[in-house]
Amino acid sequence: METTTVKSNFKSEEYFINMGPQHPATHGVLRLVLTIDGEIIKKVDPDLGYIHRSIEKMCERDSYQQIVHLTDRMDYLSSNINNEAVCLAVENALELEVPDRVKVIRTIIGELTRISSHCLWWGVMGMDVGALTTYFYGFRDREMINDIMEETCGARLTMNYNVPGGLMFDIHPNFVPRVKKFITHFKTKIPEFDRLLTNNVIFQKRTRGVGILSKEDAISFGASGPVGRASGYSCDVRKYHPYSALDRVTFNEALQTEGDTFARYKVRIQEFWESLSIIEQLIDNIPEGEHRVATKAVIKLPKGEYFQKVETARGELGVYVISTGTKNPYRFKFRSPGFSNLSLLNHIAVGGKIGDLVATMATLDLVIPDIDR
Amino acid sequence: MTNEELQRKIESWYPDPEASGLVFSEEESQFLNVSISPKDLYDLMSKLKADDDTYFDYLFCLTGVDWGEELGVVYHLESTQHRHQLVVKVSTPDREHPVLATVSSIWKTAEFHEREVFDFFGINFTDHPNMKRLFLTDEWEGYPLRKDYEDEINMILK
Amino acid sequence: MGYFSNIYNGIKTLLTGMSVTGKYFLHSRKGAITQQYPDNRDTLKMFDRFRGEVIMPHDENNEHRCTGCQKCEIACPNGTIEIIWDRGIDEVTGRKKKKIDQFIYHLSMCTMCGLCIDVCPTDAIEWGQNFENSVYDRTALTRVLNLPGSKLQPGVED
Amino acid sequence: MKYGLSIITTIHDWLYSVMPEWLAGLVEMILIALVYLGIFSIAGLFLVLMERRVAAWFQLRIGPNRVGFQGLLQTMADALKLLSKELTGTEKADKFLYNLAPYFVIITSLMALAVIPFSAEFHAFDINIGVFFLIAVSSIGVIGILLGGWSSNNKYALIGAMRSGVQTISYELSVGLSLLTMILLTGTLQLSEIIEVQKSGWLIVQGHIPAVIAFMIFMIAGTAETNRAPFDMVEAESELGAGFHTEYSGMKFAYFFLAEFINMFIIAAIAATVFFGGWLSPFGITESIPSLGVLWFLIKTLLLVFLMMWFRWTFPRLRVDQLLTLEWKYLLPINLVNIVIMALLVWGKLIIKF
Repeated sequence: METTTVKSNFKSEEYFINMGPQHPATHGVLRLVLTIDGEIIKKVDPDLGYIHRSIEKMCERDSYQQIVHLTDRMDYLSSNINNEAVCLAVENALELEVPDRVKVIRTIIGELTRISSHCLWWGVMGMDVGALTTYFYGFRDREMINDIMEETCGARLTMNYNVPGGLMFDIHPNFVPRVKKFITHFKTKIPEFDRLLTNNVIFQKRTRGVGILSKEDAISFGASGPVGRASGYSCDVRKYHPYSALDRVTFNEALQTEGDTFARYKVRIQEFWESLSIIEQLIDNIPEGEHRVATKAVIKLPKGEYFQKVETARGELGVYVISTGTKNPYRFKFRSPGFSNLSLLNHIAVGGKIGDLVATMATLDLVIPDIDR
Repeated sequence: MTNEELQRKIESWYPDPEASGLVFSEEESQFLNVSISPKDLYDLMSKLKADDDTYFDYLFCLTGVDWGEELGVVYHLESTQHRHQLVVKVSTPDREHPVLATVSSIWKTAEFHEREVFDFFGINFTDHPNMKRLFLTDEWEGYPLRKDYEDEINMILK
Repeated sequence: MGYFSNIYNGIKTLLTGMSVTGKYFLHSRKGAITQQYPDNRDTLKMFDRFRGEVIMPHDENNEHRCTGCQKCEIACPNGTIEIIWDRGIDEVTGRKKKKIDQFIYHLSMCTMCGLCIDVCPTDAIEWGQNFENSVYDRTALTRVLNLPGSKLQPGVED
Repeated sequence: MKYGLSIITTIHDWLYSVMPEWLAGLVEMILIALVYLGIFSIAGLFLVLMERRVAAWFQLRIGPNRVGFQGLLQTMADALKLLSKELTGTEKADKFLYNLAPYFVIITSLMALAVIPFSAEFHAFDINIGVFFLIAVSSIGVIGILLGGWSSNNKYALIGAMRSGVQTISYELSVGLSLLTMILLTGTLQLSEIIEVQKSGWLIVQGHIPAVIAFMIFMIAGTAETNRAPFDMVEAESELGAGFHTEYSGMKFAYFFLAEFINMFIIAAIAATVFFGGWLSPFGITESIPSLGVLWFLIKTLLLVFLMMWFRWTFPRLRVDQLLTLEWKYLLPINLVNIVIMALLVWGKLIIKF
């Protein structure tokens, strides 16, 4: 009899905790409703929409040139690649062949964007697991890319450099030397990243075996980008559906098989090298030529449906356009990588601790405007 | 599999294409489009996933579309093994209480995407594990991405 | 022995990490990557293409190049640009023609997409490199770009 | 020579000449308390500034350099700002405990500060159980943290407080045991005598290998005791927002904040006293000028404080279960073995003495 009373005295119950919309680890206005038993997570229920701007609805009212600049505001860390996706979709629909120069420049800038996005991610990843200094080292290198972008595109984050038919203006004369300088600089910094964070015993303990995602689940959840590739799921759009100048470069798809947080981390570090190698292959061979093909002032896509996939820093971005032949699209859908990657958070975070959830979220590399289009 | 092979394969599953509303089309699209009636949607989808020849294990896009008269959903499928792609379209004329079968038990990613479609188009997916608003607040009236949605305060038209 | 090798490796990686930060600590004097912003105001120069705000350059005769064709107004996704125009009498030809009265630019609505400058046929507007755009009153962000009494530069329309 | 001390003696004599003995004793105590309060706040503010500058240099930044010469008055300005801020709190907080908690934290650090020997003369409270007193007092602070977290009526604060309880109870063992290892060498708990013993070589030299191990364990456990990164489970800003002091604002928050830095100072001071000879100069180079003792003590302590800052700005944070694994599976067994080795060394007279 007495043992039962003791037991009832120590009754434990699950409780809810709101992580976000203002929380340092959610990197934006994402709200996670956590069901927690002590420190252990029982359920993660994302609540979205805090910065939803209904870009898809706005696209239905805008012309195709105007849509491009809206995509800057989706996944703002890989804005150039988003721009490229829309431009490619429009160009494919118009059956417009852009000059070689445009293709090469788009690819170089896309890879630079990827590096800069991963730099930010690396800094923030370190910060999420508690190593605050990484943030500044990541930003130092990102700053160089931002300067390159600013000199060529005029903006640091929301470039809007691509237009249907090519590039808004030609690259700046300083572009090539600056990129080369960045490559030599950054090649000495990635090993430093490894020494500071990757090899750190605490970091490895924090990330290895945490948030495991199997290959089957990765496919089923529509994981893409580094998240999918860390589970051994070969899903690089640059390999399977190459666009721009990606068919003329050789690179390895960064693949890991463990599927845990550390594998996702490794994939991104590996992608630093792959992106650098892609840029190196192209930077000396930018063909001469026009930077833009003239399009009509009012672009009308022929009636039909068009789908374009690109690989952003976060994964597979799909642009689905339904046109009825007018100057505005009938339906414009973005399949954003962050949205699918977020949907698997509940699956991989359950059973871990709060600290694990933070580390896992950091490697999912969520950008909230990308989810909340 | 090429598009023709896919078409033949799917046709072989449905001896009576009229009854299940099966229509193939490659016009105005880079993929093979399959239209199906709502009642056969789940059946077709599970076959597409389960069959070893088709094996569409990757649902890479799920789009709700307001076709004017009808409300529809477009599924973009890809097989990670065979690397072939397929588009499945389904639509329902009922604009008041549109109901479709969920595919979230086949592809887990559909769970979130269907909630998004429910949020913006009001299409209810039966047997969905968690059918509630995702982006908008629970008390939001109307479905913003429908063509007939009007909100004079928040929408700026040109 | 795994226990002790774990400890040894752990401490080794920790010390390697400390050597990285320690190196930067020693070079901290010249290694600072941050800018001392208000102090370096005089030397701080933006890149030529930097998109700070839209400006309309005027030459020494107080003449601009804007014909009032309103292409920028149409191209703008946000309604940032409003052109109030008039029909005036051309002094040379004596014919009636369109001329701008006020070129209104709402900086508060501008997303710096550059479509207006891209579309301008006469290069009447361009990017200004000013980046200190904060003001105390929101109305200060609405600007009239053409100076008072300014005219169209001759020869632009030909 | 003993200029500073002579003032104190003069005041002492004067006080006892003008008023009865009990009153003079009381006044003297109050005066000493005020002096220590001053040291406390100045040291706290200076340490905050030091942390910010050191962090900035690690992070390729410059750090606060606007207010006063090289930003020396920056933390003073921050403190003023915090003083003038409104004290907010949750509505359903347990008001009494909520207000009590910061004082718990701050009084324990003040008490611990009292027994720190800054130099041979500058030592307020030299009791014969000095080390024991330090360990005992420094673990009271966690009660303040637990109270603060519990009474805030905030789940993040509660999680932070619970983590703190678990952490302090565990790491208290290692702090105690590693100090105990060194007590074997000195044979006394009195801090002034511990330093006397080190006139024939600092303890970390005297005790060589086990002493170095004890020092490392002490630094790790000490960092954990003060709830600093990589053991900042309690605050863990990327997980819990601000942890146990989420709901505190204004001066109450500043108390927690200052106490954290003073605790860091205390841990470093204990390490400097026990392992590095306190106010003794290296190789006795300034033995003839005892007033430099304070300087040596501060240099040693601040170097150790810098080491703790270096930890903080380099390492990621541990997870809460790994924190306990580290303590119970690594530090504690090593510590126990280390004590035995040290005992054998002392018994076999294998210690190095000059």
